[in-house]
Amino acid sequence: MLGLDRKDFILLLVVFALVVLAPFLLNPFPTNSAMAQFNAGYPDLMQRFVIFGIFAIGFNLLFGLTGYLSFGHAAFLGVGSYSAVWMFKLLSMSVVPAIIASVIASGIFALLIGYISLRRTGIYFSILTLAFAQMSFNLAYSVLTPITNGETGLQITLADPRILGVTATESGSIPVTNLLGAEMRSTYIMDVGTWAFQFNVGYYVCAAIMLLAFYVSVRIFRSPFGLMLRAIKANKTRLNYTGLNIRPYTLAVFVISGMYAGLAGGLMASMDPLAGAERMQWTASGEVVLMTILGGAGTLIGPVLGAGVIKYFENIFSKINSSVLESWFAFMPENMQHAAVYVSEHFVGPGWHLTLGLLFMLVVTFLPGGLVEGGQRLSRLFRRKPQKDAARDSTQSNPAE
Amino acid sequence: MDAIILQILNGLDKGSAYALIALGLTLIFGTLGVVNFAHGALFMIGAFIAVSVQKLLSLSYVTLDETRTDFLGNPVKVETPYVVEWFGPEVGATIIDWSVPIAILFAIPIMALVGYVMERGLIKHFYKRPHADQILVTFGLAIVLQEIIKHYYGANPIQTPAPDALQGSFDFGVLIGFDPNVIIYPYWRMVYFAFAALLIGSVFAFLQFTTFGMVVRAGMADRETVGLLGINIDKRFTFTFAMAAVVAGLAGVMYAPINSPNYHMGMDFLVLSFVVVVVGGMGSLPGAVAAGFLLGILESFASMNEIKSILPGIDQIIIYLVAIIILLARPRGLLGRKGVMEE
Amino acid sequence: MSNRLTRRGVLRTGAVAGAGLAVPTIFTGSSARAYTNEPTGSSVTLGFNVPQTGPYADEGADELRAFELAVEHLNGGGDGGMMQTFSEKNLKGNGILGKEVKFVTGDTQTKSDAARASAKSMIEKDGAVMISGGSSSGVAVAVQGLCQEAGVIFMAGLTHSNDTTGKDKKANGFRHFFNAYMSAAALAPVLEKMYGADRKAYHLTADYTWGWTQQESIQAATEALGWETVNNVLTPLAQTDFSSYIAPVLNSGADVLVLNHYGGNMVNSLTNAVQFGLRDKQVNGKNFEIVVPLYSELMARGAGENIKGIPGSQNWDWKLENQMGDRYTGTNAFVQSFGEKYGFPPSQAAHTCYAQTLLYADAVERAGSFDPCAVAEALEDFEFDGLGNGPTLYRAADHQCFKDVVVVRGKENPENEFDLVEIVEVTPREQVEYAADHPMFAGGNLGACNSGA
Amino acid sequence: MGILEVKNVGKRFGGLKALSDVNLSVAENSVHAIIGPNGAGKSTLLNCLVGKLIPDTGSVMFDGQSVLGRKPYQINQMGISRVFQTPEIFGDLTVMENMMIPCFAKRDGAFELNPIRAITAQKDIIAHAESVLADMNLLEKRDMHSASMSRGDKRRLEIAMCLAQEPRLLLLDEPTAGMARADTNNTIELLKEIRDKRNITIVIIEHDMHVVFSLAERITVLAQGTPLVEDVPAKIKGHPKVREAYLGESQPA
Repeated sequence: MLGLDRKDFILLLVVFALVVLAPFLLNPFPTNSAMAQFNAGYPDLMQRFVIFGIFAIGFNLLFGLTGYLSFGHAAFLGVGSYSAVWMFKLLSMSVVPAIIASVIASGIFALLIGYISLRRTGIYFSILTLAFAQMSFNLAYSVLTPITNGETGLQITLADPRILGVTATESGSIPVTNLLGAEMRSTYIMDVGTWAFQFNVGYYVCAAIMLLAFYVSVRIFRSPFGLMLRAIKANKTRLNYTGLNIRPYTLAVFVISGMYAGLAGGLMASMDPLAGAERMQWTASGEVVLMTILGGAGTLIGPVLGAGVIKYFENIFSKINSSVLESWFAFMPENMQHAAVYVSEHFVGPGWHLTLGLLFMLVVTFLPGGLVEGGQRLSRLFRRKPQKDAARDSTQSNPAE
Repeated sequence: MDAIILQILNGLDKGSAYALIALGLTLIFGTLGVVNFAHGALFMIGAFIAVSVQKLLSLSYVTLDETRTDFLGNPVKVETPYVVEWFGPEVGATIIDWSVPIAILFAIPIMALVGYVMERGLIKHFYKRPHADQILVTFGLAIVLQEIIKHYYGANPIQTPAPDALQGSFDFGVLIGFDPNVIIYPYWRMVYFAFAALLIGSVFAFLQFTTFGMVVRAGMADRETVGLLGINIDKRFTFTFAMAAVVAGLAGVMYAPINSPNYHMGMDFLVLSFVVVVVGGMGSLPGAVAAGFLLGILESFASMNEIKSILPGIDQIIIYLVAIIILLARPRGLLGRKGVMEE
Repeated sequence: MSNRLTRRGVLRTGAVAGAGLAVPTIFTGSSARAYTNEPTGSSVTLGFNVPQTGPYADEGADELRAFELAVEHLNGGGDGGMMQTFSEKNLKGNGILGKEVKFVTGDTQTKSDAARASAKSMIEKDGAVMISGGSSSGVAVAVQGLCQEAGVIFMAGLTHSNDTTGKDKKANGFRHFFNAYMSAAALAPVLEKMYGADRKAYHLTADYTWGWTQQESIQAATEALGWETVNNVLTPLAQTDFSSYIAPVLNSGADVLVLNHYGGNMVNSLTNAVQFGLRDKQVNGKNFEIVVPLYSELMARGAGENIKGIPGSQNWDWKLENQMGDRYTGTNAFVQSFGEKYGFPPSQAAHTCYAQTLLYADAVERAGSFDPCAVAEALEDFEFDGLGNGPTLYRAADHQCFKDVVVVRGKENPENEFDLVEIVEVTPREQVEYAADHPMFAGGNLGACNSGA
Repeated sequence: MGILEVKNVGKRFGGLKALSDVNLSVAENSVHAIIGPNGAGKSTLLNCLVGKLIPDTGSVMFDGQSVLGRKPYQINQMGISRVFQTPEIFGDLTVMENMMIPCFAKRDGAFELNPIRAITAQKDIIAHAESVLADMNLLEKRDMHSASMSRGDKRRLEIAMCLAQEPRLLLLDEPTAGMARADTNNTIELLKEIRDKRNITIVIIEHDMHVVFSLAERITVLAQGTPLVEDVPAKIKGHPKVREAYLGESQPA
C-alpha cells in the first residue's frame, strides 16, 4: 500500500489514527476534574506536538540514518520561521507561500552550511554546525535586527504592505493566517458531558503535513538512498571502496533534513506569526537532539514520541503550581498534605527542568534505545504472557523501524 | 599599542578560564572516551563551593535589637558571625574576607568526591555507549545539578568578593612606560591567571613525571592497548575523572569573585569550552590550553572599538568564526590526532 | 445541525450534555459567546505568565507571590492590601463582578516562543480572560501581540523598553511599569545635581532592542544637560565577562560610565567595572562615576557591595511612603501584607504585578463586564491614586501609565539584603511625561481593540 | 599488455622510501600474488592501486586508463574491488542489505538521488544479490545481522559484496590473516572456485606461502619497496633472492 510494506503501512495507519483522534486522546479528563491539568488537547500544544514531530523526524533522517550529529539544526528552523513571517508581511496571510518559502530558504541555507560542515566528520562536524547556528543566533539577535527584529522577534504589523492581501482588516486589526480562507486559529469546541474537545483548523493543517512528512520519511528509510545513508553510519571505508560517493549523500540528506526543520519553522510561524531569534539558539538545537535520542534515534516513530514527551513536560508540568498541588492532595490530613505538596513542588512548576533532567538520565540509562525500546519491552511482556507454554516465541524482535 | 597590550591581558584572563575547563574536558574525552556535558556543571559547583564557604564562615547567631524595628515593626535581628564571636572581630573579619582562598581547601576534597561519585555511579556505565547517549545522560545530569543549586541558592547571582587586599587594580602601564590609567589590571585577575598557570602546570607535571600520568597519557594515545596491559584501568579512570572534576571545580572557586556565581553559569561556559576543546584538537591537552588562550585573546581583540567599527557585531561571533576557520584549515584542530572522535 | 465555522479565536460552539461520542450533531452553533473566554460559571480565571526557569526565575517568583497575594485580596482573604488605599472603591473582596478569582501560572523561560506557548495554553486550555506578568521586554511585546490576536487583555509586568507602549503598542495591552525614556528623564536632573553639568559619558549597551532604546534615551537626556557622549559600545547579550569592554574606558577621557545593562549583564558589568578600580580613579579632575539607569533590587543583590553609591531609577520602592510621605500611600499597606505573608519586602516587579491585577479587576467592575473592549475603555485615560506611586494616569493614546519616578542609589551601609538601595529623590510625573507621538515612540499603532468576537 | 600496468611507481613518507621503481604487469584473468616480508611495501602498493595513496612518481594504468588522481570510489567504478585484511562490512545491516549496496553502486553509479523509491521494488537488484549469496553459500543467512556472523562468514560476505559488482580486478589484502587453518583452507577453496568460474583478474597480497602457492599463477616478490623477482610459482620456490629476503623468517606466517 502506498509503496510500503505491511508493517510500515500499519504503522502509518496507527500514526494517522493517533494524529486525527488527538483531540480526544489528549483530553482524557473531564474539564472540571483535578486531573484536567494533565489534558494536552488544546490547539497550541497539539500544534506543537506535530510541528516538533516534523522537526525531529527531519533531524532523525540525518542523525538516525547517517550518524552525523548536527548541533545547529535550530538555525534552519529559525530561517524557516523568518522566511514565513516575511511572506506574511510582504505577500499575504495565506500559509501556502509562507510554507513554500520557508522550505526553500532553509534548504538553501542548509546547502551552504552543509557544504562546508560536511567536510568534517564526528564531533568536528558537530562543532561546525554548532558554530554556524550560534553565529546565526547572535547576529539575528543584534546586528541583523532590521531583518529579524532582534529580541522582540519578527511580528506582523498594521503597517506591512501585504501586496497580495490586505494590510489590515475592516475592523482595523491585523489579518490572521489562513489556508484558502480557513483561519488557522478557528476552533470548534465539542462539549460532551463534562469533556470539551477542541478541533482546530491549524492543528489539522499541521497534522496533514506531518503525516506527509512522516510518510516521506518512511519512504526514505525504505529506499536505496536510505540504505546508503545507513551504510554511511555503518562503515564509511567500505562504502568508499564500493564505488559510492559519500559527500553527495550526506549533503542531500543534510539539505532534506534542513528543509524538514524549515518546514517546521514555517508551520510554527503559520500557526503563530512571530519568529524569535532564540529559536536558533544552541539550546533549541540541543532540544531536538534530546527529542530524537529520548524517543529512539534511527527509529521511525521514536523522534515523534520524544518531541511529544519534551513538549508535554514543557507545557504541562511547568504549569502545575502549589495551589494546584494543594487541591490534588486536599484529601490528605493537613500535615501530610503539606509534606506531599512540599515534595512534589520540586518536580513541577519551576522544578519541571529537574523532572526532565531526571527523565533523560533514567531513559538513557535503562532504555538505551529510547522510549521505543521501552514500548517494545512492554509489548513483548504482554505478548508473551498468553502464550507462555506455546512454542518458544521468537524473542528476537525486529528493529523498530 | 596600549590598547593591544590591554586586550592581551584581558584575553589571558578569559583564556585561563576557558583553558581550565577545556583541560578537564579533553582529559575525560581522551582517557575515558566520554563526552561530558556535565563538565560546565562541575565548574558551577566549584563556584558555589566558594559561595557556600563564604556563607558557612559568616554563619551567624541572631540576637534581637529591641531598640530598632524592621519594616514590619518587629525588632531588628542582629547577626553576629560565629567566627567573630570565637576569634574576635578582627581575626573573624579577616577569615570571612579570605573566604574564597579558604574555599580552595574545601573544594579539592569535595570536587574529588563529586567526581568519584559521578564516575562510579553514572559515567562508568556509559564508556561503551554511543556518544549520543553520553550526551543525553550527562546533559540530564547537568540539568539536575543545576536545579539542585537553584533550589538552595536561587536563580540570582550571589556576590562572592575577593579578599580586600586583592581588590582594586594595578596600574600596569606605568610600569612599562605608559601614562597612568592607560593599562590597569585588577589584582584578582592577575591572581586568577597565576593560579590557572600553576594548575595547568601541575596537571602537566603530574602527567609527565608520574607513572600514573604515563598510563593516562598512554591511554589517551591508544585506549585499547592500555586496556590490554591488564593495568587496573578502572581505578585510573575514576582518578582521572576526579582530577578533571577538581580542576574544573578550582577554576570555578577562583572565578567566583570575577563574576558573581549563578546556577546557569555552567551552561554558559559549556558550549564555549566544547568549542575550545575541539579547536585545540580532541584529546590534546596542550591543544586545549593553547586554544583556550587563543580564543580568549581573539575574543578580547574583537571587542575593541576600532575593530567593531569596521566589522559590526564581530565580537558576537568571533569565537565561532575562528573555530570554523581552524577546523577547515586543520581538520583535527590545532593539535589533534587523526581518528579521535571522528565517528 | 447548524454547522457554523466561526472566524474567531476560541469560541464554544455547543454544549450538549450527555451527547454520545463523535456524533456530529454536537456541533451546534447555538450559544456562541460574546468574547474570548467569557466566564460563565461562578469563577473567572486569570493567567500569570512569569519566568520560572532561567536567569530571571527569582524575579518571576517574586511576581508570582504578588499575583497570589492580589488574588487572595480580591477574593476577600488577608488584610486587603492596597485595596484599602486604592482611590476606587469598587473592589469588595468578593472576587471580580462577584465571581471568584482563580489563576493559572506558566513559565515564560524568558523566551518569546515559550512565553507565547504558555500564554496560549492559558487562553486555549484554561480559559484565562487576562494575561499578566513577564520580566523582559521581548517577552512582553511577544505576549502582548498574542493577547491582541486572541482577544484577551494583557497587563504587562516588568517591561521597560520604550517599544512596549511605543512601536509595538497594542490596543489590548497595558503597561503600569515605567520605561526607558522616563528613566532617563527622571535620572538626568539628579545626575546633574550629583555630578555637575560638565561630564563626559562612556556608554556600554546591551546589544538588543531594550539596550538601544535605553541608551538612546539616556544619551538624549544627559546631552540636554550639557554632558558629552564620548563613546557607545555595544556588548553581546551572552557576554559574561566584560573586562575587555571596561578596560579601555579609563583611557577614553570619559569620567562617567553608563551601564545600559539589565539583570545578569548588569551584575557582571558592574562587578567588573568595580574590579577594574574605576570608582577609585580621578579623571579630568573629577571622581569617576558609574550610572545604572534601570535598577533591579533583586539583581542588585548579586552585585553586592559593588552597587554602593551607584545611582539608577526604579518604578517604585518599598520605603517610598515612609521616606517621601503620604503622596505614596498604598506602599505601606502593600509592604505590610506582602511582608506578613512572605517575610520580606516586595520588589518593584512584585509591586507592578500586584497593581496591574487590582487595576484590571477594578476596570472590570467599572465596565461591568469582562469584555476586553469594555475593560480597555475603562482603563483608558483612567486617573487613580493610592497604589503606591501617587496620582497616576493610564494614558489612552498609548496605554502607558504616567507617574512619579524614583531615583535611587546603592546604600552605603545596608542593614540587610533587602535594604540595598536608598531613595535619592522622586522625580515628579510632569518631568517624565512626553507626547504620545514622541520620536522615540513613533511608528506604532494601537489598532482596534479585539475581543475575539 | 596486462589489464593492470604499474610503471616506475615510487612513494616516500617523509624520509622513508616506501616504494621505488615498482613495475608490475598483471595479465587479464590471471591470479597474481604479491609477497614479501613485513615492511616490504605491499600495503603501500595496494593503497596506491585503489586511490587511498597517490604515488610520488610513476603511473598506474587499469585497462588503458590511469587511476592516479581518482578517488577510491571512482576507481571502484572503473571495475576494481578490494577486500580488506579485516573484513570491512556494514555491521549494522543485514546480510542482504550489505549485498544490495554494491549492486546499487554498480547499477546506479556513485550517487543517485531518488530518496523515495522503494527497495522492495528493485527486483533485479534483489535477484542478483540473492544469486551471488547463493554462490557463496550465504543465502540462508540473508536476514542475519551481519555483525553477528563468524569471521569466516564475514570474509565470505565481503568477497560476495565485491563479486556482486562483477569487478574486472579483485584486490585481496591478506585475506586469510588471522584465520585458523581450516578457515584458511576454506577461503583458498572459495578463491579457487572464483578463479575458475568467473572471468576475473585477482591480485592477492599475502604473507602465507601456502595460500600463495595454492592460488597464484604469477608471483611478484617485493622487498624494501622494490620488486625482487617476478615469476611463476614453481620458480619462485627456492629462488635464492627470495630466500635472502625471507632470511630469518623461516616460518612465514
